[in-house]
Amino acid sequence: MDWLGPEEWQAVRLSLRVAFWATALSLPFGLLTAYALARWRFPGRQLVNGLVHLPLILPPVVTGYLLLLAFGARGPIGELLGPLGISFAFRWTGAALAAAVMAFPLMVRAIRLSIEAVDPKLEEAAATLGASRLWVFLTVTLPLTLPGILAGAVLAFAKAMGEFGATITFVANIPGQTQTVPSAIYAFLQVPGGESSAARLVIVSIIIAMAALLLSEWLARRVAQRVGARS
Amino acid sequence: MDWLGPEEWQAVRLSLRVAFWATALSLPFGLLTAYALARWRFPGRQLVNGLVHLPLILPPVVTGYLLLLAFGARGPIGELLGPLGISFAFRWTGAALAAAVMAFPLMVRAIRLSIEAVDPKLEEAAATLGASRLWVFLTVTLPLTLPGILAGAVLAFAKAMGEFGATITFVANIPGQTQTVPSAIYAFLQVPGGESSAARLVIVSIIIAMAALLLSEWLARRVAQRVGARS
Amino acid sequence: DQITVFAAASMKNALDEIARTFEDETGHTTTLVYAGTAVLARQIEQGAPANLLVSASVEWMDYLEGQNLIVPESRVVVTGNRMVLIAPKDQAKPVEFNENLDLDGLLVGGLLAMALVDAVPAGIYGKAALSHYDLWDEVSDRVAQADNVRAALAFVALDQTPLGIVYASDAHAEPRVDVVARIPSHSHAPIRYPAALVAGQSGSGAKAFLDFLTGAKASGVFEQHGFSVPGG
Amino acid sequence: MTLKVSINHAYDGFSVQADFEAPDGVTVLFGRSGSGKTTVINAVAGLLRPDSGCIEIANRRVLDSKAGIFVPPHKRRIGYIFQEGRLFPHLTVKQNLQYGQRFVPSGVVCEDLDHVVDLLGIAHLLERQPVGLSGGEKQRVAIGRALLSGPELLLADEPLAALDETRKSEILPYFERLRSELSVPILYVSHSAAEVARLATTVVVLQDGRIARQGSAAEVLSDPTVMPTGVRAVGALLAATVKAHHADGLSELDVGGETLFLPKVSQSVGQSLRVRVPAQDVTLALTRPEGISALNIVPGVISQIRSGDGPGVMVSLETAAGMVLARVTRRSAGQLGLVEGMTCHAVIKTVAIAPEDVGGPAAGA
Amino acid sequence: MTLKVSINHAYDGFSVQADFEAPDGVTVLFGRSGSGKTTVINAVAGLLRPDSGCIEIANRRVLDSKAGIFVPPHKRRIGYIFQEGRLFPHLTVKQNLQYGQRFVPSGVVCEDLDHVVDLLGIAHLLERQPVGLSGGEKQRVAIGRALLSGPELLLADEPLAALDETRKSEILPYFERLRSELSVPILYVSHSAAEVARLATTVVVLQDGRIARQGSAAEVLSDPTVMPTGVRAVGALLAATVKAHHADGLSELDVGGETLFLPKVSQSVGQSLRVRVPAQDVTLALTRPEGISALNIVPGVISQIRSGDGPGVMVSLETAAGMVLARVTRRSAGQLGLVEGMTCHAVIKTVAIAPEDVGGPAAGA
Ligand SMILES: Nc1ncnc2c1ncn2[C@@H]1O[C@H](COP(=O)(O)OP(=O)(O)OP(=O)(O)O)[C@@H](O)[C@H]1O
Ligand SMILES: Nc1ncnc2c1ncn2[C@@H]1O[C@H](COP(=O)(O)OP(=O)(O)OP(=O)(O)O)[C@@H](O)[C@H]1O
Ligand code: MOO
Ligand SMILES: [Mg+2]
Ligand SMILES: [Mg+2]
Repeated sequence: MDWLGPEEWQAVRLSLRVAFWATALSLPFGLLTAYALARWRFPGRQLVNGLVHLPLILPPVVTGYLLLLAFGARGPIGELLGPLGISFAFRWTGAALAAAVMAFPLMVRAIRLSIEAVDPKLEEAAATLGASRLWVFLTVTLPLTLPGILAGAVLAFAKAMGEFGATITFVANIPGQTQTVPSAIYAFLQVPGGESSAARLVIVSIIIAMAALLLSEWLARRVAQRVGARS
Repeated sequence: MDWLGPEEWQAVRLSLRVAFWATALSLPFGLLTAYALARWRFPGRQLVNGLVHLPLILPPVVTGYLLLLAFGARGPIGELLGPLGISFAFRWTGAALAAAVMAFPLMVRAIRLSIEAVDPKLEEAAATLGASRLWVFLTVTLPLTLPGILAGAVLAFAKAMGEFGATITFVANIPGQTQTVPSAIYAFLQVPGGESSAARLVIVSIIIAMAALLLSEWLARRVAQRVGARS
Repeated sequence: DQITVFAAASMKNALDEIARTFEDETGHTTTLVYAGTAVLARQIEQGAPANLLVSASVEWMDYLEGQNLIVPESRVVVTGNRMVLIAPKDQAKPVEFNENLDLDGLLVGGLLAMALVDAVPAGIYGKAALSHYDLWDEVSDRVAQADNVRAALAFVALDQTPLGIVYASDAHAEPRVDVVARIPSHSHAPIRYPAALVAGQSGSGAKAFLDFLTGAKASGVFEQHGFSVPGG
Repeated sequence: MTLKVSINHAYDGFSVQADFEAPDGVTVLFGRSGSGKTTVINAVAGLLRPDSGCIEIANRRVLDSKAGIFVPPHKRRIGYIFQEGRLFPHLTVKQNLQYGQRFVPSGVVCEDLDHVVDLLGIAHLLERQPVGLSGGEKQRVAIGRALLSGPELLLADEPLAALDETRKSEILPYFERLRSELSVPILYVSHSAAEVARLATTVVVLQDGRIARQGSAAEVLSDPTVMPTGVRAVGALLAATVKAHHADGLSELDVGGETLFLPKVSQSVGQSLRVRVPAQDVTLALTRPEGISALNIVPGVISQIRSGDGPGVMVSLETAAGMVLARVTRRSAGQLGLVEGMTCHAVIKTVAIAPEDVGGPAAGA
Repeated sequence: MTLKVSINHAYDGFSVQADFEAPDGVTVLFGRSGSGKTTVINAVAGLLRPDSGCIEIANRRVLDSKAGIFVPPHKRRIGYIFQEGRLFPHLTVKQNLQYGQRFVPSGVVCEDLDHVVDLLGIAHLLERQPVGLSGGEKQRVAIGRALLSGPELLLADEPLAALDETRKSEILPYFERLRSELSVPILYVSHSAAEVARLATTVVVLQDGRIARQGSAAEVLSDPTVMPTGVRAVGALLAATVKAHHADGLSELDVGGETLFLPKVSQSVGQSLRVRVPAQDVTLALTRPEGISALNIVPGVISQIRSGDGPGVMVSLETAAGMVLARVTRRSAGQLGLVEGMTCHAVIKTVAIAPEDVGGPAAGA
């Protein structure tokens, strides 16, 4: 398609990469958090629950600013990870981190609900067959939760594709590195005559997100069929 | 508390009002949409599903811009509603509309999942007792969905409290009318040294959103108890 | 060299053009990063990989200088701007912007679009000008404040508000608005866009770009985009 | 006719084609698992829209595929008792009971809550939530809920199947009371001969989606060729009247002039009841046996001897008490030289008659 | 001893205090609903941590509240068959069966998949998902799954309760085969006398959370005072050997020298089996009745006459076939002048012995 310039294509590719990794890497944490919130009763549970929801509650700019303070090159966590070769500051990894944090509450919510729907009796049955808690989780809870995980992941992906406020505040808007589609749209909207360029990018993001959504609904239905609704 | 100035208090009150009405007024539509997506098979269902998710996918600024185009004083819907005395442009009602739109996907997701969890056999039973579809919905589906509705509502409320990009793009920032807490925070962050004022407002929004979250978890647990999990 | 320039978002059109010319002439490559000045300043404070900052705000540049985050000697003003009062195209006749301005009459119940009046430079200048002519108190509760001056422009361009106060450069580029008054520049602090090398990141390329920005070619481009050379 | 059904419905690989009319009283749809009972009853309820057909409830046409009529379930004025109760978990027992009341068309005289609560013995449960109820209690509430919706027809799909024996015998009497004390006709799905014996006015036997037989309970139960649950369920259904209750715990019944002793029955003297005598519990003797513990010995004439595939033959004996069936081994029949027309005695062990085989007065029987 | 249990556990308003040892073979935990059976078996499985107590499985101490030992379920080496199957819906039947295999400690010789599949007759189901299986098929897969996890003890909590009669008689033989063909001991919860009769080596009777009785199946079944499901379930358990199968569909059994004819049994000639003769199906006669259709007439001496509250008395008859119980009315007993020490004849109707009362060879019995 020649109606997107090379820089715009770059933004699309980057957004996809950012959203993919944001989703993929936050999934294990999302699962763990959702499982803990759904199944464990520990002191501070409500605190964790609240923390997870924070990025939903706060204006994205604030989240981005807090990320900048914590994970920036001069931030405490940034300085800790720096020597390990892990750097988020002003790199696409940082955009992924910002997107992951912003999408985290959505992911956890969706997964948590589907974990709560898994019958603990099946988990008990697995235990009597010799499966340790971890195995039970991996072989019973996890597969039965798959539709919810899928839903959570695609929600997170969609959110990650659209995230802007936290990303630009945390890692700026560096073409080819941190300029995602939403930041590109933002940049276009900042200049006169940029609306049509912005509109083209908007359409691209809609197409991608819709495709992800449809794919996930289809996958969820297939999984649900295989797993057998209400069996 | 004297550590918030009168204008900040005003923003807090306004944010609460905006979030409350955004949640309350979008709830019926959220319910209807969730029910339709969960229970009806109609052509264009995936389209509706996609549309509902749009505000999640698009950068908020874009959503705000589109709202401005549609509901602004010169927009097609705005011109339609104007004569009826309904105006969103630059009024707190517009802030509520923007917040509602942005929160809508979260609300619908949560409610839809809990509707899908209601056993259709109970709905059948109600029909054999003489209840029309509407009555079945009101007396069986709805009460059994209550925990999910609560969850959806509080999620929407939290999101509405934090919404900024779409709101300011749509209805700007008019102190006392459309200056919500997030726009106030944003304004503080634009000037050097504004961080501490911003931080105070951030803390206030966290407290409010957390309270809402805890309240909803507590309510959901009570409802779930009354309704009897897995009965 | 590879030069990363952090620049105020509202300068995108002009700077993109200048950077292209610069690249063609020197063989350096530039990466332009646009965002609100506040965001950029904070990021530089956190070690952003910027060689150069072009700010829309004198205040933020002062702040960075105070933190020793820029090279003070390199600080220059690259261009300037004026404030204008605008209206949707063909809806208002030109007026004089002074203490006799009948804002009420012009607004006919509508709102005045501006950038955030206490936070964003364009808003701060505009508010200063209104105050200067004792017009501020009269309209203060009828100002629709956008998060950036572009959004304020959009309100007027989309005919949502009958009036707006924006930079001349913005009005210049937006065909859907008319300038109904130029705001006398003495009514507010001078509008300047300071640029400086970022401390510890200043290569020769960055220095060259900074020089280029103050050069005649750049001034021409700025002027084409409605910016006005300081003092001019 | 209370109910006229004539439907066709095809699933993947299974089709139901049922055509029957049900008079007042209790009509039992009888058939083994998978024979299509639920399909039929759901079509009557309107929960399933059959491919084609015609259904009339109390002279109202609720389905007519040709005329394009399909009355939705909530307008059919039925009460449906499901196998699993399906109580509303968010309502108390009382609210569950009252659920259908608000939908009763005005002008319809409907059962009274207190009366139904009394009838079903659930007064002590009214304020409880369904979650804590036992299976039997749940079913009683479900019955009450269906009754109170003012139905013109009660449907019940194996309402006792999920219950254990004790609970079953707890609930069965309530259905008997419905039959005798209320005027609502009932369509009752079951695969239990005991339930048919106690409840049925009419039995409709379904086999592989087709109606195999329709008739009175006594006719169907005594016919080994249609009994869906096998030959062990075949038995005679005798109409009896209570003559006396004795101090030793026995009740004396009059069955067509013959006397039958049973463990104490719940009916009072003078009341009529029906007793199912399973064929396998009847021993035949050529002469009246003496010195034997069985109290009930009824003479009769062999009217038919049918043999099936197994080691047994089914002997029908015309007695004063009515037709009595005895299932004996082919070997015995040979040894005793049983032939049609021969006179012999049916020996019925008093304690072998299970309580679930002794039912309330047979309406219309 | 395969299993030693000694636990205390208190719920709100109900407490269980159970103390028993189970030898090899099948131990049936017998008791009515709510007596605490599930509580005990869950404690053995480790799904419930009782307030206090001590449990040993195959000489491994899996619970010792004093020593603070609590081995979690997955390390107890048990196989648990639940009432509702609890198959994993996302796995095929084969994957369900294999689920536990990977957790079998190395070195443990474990059942072979093919053998178990054969034993349970589920070869044709292997590739299917559990959703489409019938209740009986589900339970067979659940049994196989438990077996293949290499358990040192099989637990089963009313594995047949959710099934109808036909399915029940389909599954029972598989448990018998487990008992006779495999060496795994079984703890089996039930409230059905027929299941006890067919399966139990040892019976532990639970009443209100306490052990009311422990003994062999024959002892417990013949004791009306502990039979949790009431007097109608009481009966004698006879150990028999197949003598011949006859062409007319009858099998001839030798029971301590006496001959018993039953509808054809599945065991082959020479094999031993047990037959439950329900007391209510036995008629007593003072002299050997002639000209009667019952084929089985066993003489014996009355060893005991017990009367309960009802109209019946329980008569124990010492016969060559073993102790036979007859439940007759008090009136008959009086009329016949039955007293202890008297000789009389038990008349057992051939067809009255239900198939579910005829079981495989009694291990250890
Ligand atoms: N929705 C369906 N899709 C396909 N086949 C179906 C469906 N519902 C029922 N069947 C098939 O139709 C046949 C009759 O089912 P139905 O439920 O009416 O039987 P039933 O007599 O009620 O059986 P049961 O005693 O087990 O409840 C069965 O073979 C069943 O598998
Ligand atoms: N989690 C619990 N909390 C409180 N009471 C319980 C709990 N589980 C069981 N009980 C009570 O303990 C008693 C014994 O229950 P248990 O499930 O062990 O009985 P059971 O013999 O298995 O009964 P059934 O035959 O109905 O399965 C019952 O009265 C029951 O109500
Ligand atoms: O370019 Mo600005 O920082 O929006 O005035
Ligand atoms: Mg059915
Ligand atoms: Mg139990």
